[in-house]
Amino acid sequence: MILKREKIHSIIEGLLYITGEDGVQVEQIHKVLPECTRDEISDIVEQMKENYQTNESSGLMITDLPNGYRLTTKPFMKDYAKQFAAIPKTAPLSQAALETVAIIAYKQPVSRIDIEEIRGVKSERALQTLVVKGLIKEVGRAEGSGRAILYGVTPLFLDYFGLHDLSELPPLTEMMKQQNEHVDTYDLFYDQYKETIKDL
Amino acid sequence: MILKREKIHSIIEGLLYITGEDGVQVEQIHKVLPECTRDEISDIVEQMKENYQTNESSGLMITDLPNGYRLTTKPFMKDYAKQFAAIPKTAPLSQAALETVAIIAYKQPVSRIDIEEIRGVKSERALQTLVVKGLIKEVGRAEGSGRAILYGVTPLFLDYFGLHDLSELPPLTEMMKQQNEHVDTYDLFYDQYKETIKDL
Amino acid sequence: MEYKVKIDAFEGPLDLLLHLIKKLEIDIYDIPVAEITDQYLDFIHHMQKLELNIASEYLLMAATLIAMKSKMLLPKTELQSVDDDSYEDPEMTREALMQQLLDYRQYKEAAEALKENEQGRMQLYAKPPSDLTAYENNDLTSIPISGRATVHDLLHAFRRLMLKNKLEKPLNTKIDRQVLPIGQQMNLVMNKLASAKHPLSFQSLFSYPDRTHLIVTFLALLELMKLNAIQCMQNENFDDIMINLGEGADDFETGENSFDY
Repeated sequence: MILKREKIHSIIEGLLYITGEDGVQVEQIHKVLPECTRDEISDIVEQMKENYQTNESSGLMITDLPNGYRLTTKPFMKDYAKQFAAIPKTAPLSQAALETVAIIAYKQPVSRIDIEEIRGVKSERALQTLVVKGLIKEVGRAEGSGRAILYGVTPLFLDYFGLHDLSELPPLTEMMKQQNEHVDTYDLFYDQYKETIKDL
Repeated sequence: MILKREKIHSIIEGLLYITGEDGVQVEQIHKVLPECTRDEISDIVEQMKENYQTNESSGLMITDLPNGYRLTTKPFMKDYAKQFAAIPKTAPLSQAALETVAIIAYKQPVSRIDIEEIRGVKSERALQTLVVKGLIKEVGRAEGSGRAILYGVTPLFLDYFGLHDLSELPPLTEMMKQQNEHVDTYDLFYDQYKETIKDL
Repeated sequence: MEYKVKIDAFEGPLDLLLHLIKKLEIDIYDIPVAEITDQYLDFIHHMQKLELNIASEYLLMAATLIAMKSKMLLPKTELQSVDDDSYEDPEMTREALMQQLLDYRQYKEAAEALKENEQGRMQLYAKPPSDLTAYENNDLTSIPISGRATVHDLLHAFRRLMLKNKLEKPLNTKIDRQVLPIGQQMNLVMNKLASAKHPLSFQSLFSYPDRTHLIVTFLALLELMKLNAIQCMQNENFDDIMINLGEGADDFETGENSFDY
């Protein structure tokens, strides 16, 4: 049986509604609609995403999840939606937790000692917070006598920061290069400046 | 009306979505959109109802509640919802089962009534699932007339969650400390909440 | 240099150094050790004068900087011979510090990018998932090995539950009567209402931002309502509740210890 495109739209919308906050995996949609390939499903959802986005009468939008999608309210809705939310948002992460999780995301698997070396401060509490929030987890033990715990990020990390997968993290080396360029321009000015001073 | 009609549509749609199965009262919408009278709101929702109903690409519809409205899936979605629910879960325990077993692990021995009080919803099915899976078992009966069944976790629970013994359960104190950091309006309830945790 | 910034605004000595480097417009690739050391110590010193708690990491960095600065001030000939193990080339230390600062800076910037993501994500709301347990028809006895829930899932579930609960649980808490007796608080409310001679808003009675105080005041209001000493009115849902003296107000005994809880 071949379903009409409209019907497929409506079924996916229904599933997005049912799953709400949890979101729905492409794989799950495929199980419910075996006549559509995973690629067709992704195409249709991208189309629906576009429709929601451009429809000014709609307060909803589709956001990405690792391997899936979730129906949420549009950002402008936050002031209206907040008071009705059944699951309150938790407080944003502290600067310490953000720095720690950033290091883990880029350097995983990584031990507490490695993290503390980079940050230059104790990071035990930040690590605990991140474990409790489910953003990082123990992924193994280091070789050697200490057998230090190694940490890595969880799928919830991606969800929390609205990333499809880890490749969406801004590349660090790029950032380094940018910094170098920036400093170089600065240096150039500085050298000229020194020249000027010398000439005086 | 200062807001455009599309904007009002979108805000109401957002509210209908966020409140889900509970639905939203006309009065609540009016509170959020004081520039619209209750009659104007009802008119707009009737219009939206019509739009959903005639839109074949949508799996959703608006139904009436006493003094309010609720967004639900269209009747045809029932079959697909069933199919979706029948998909074996990648995470084998449902959120309901996880919450229930968490309460039992921290609070055992504990009765169904106690669990339902904490969760705020019926938990019979979740308990049944957990008993069948062998993660919890009857560990005794409460004193008093009711002689309610008391539940506790099994050795399989420890095995399943990769614990040596119950003392390895993550301490709840760290979690509470974090929540203490949140400066929110519910602080008034925090003490009571802490009491609950202490008793666990 | 001004010291408007407190030390707890920094994530550690590296963060503080980056701040000073930016502020003094120093080239991070060519850090003037003497200058940065002076500025760093100056900052720490001021913080100490303000009796702020300085974590040991900051003092350790101060020591490193001082050691580096003093070695650099010494003429090369007076330095110990290079094959002495305890000798540390100050240039090497400076190089290492620079590398550490660069490393830290890139993660600090990554953290800032993540913070933006977090803020964006926090603006989006979704409904709780619908309950489909009635439709679930799995083989309940089987527990798949792959994709098992973890202790973290367990803790996460519990935490979510408690957050939800926090919104829904009725007020019910133990009050230490030594701290703030309810009777006293009831008198206070009655006196406020009597002297105001007009209804007061519910919120205005909770002006004191102390948790115990809030709870005791709330319990006092409940008790007064029960005694008909006050009346509560609310015109519409979500409107502020207005509180006025009730029919039983005249019978209300205003002795300090009329109510012993």
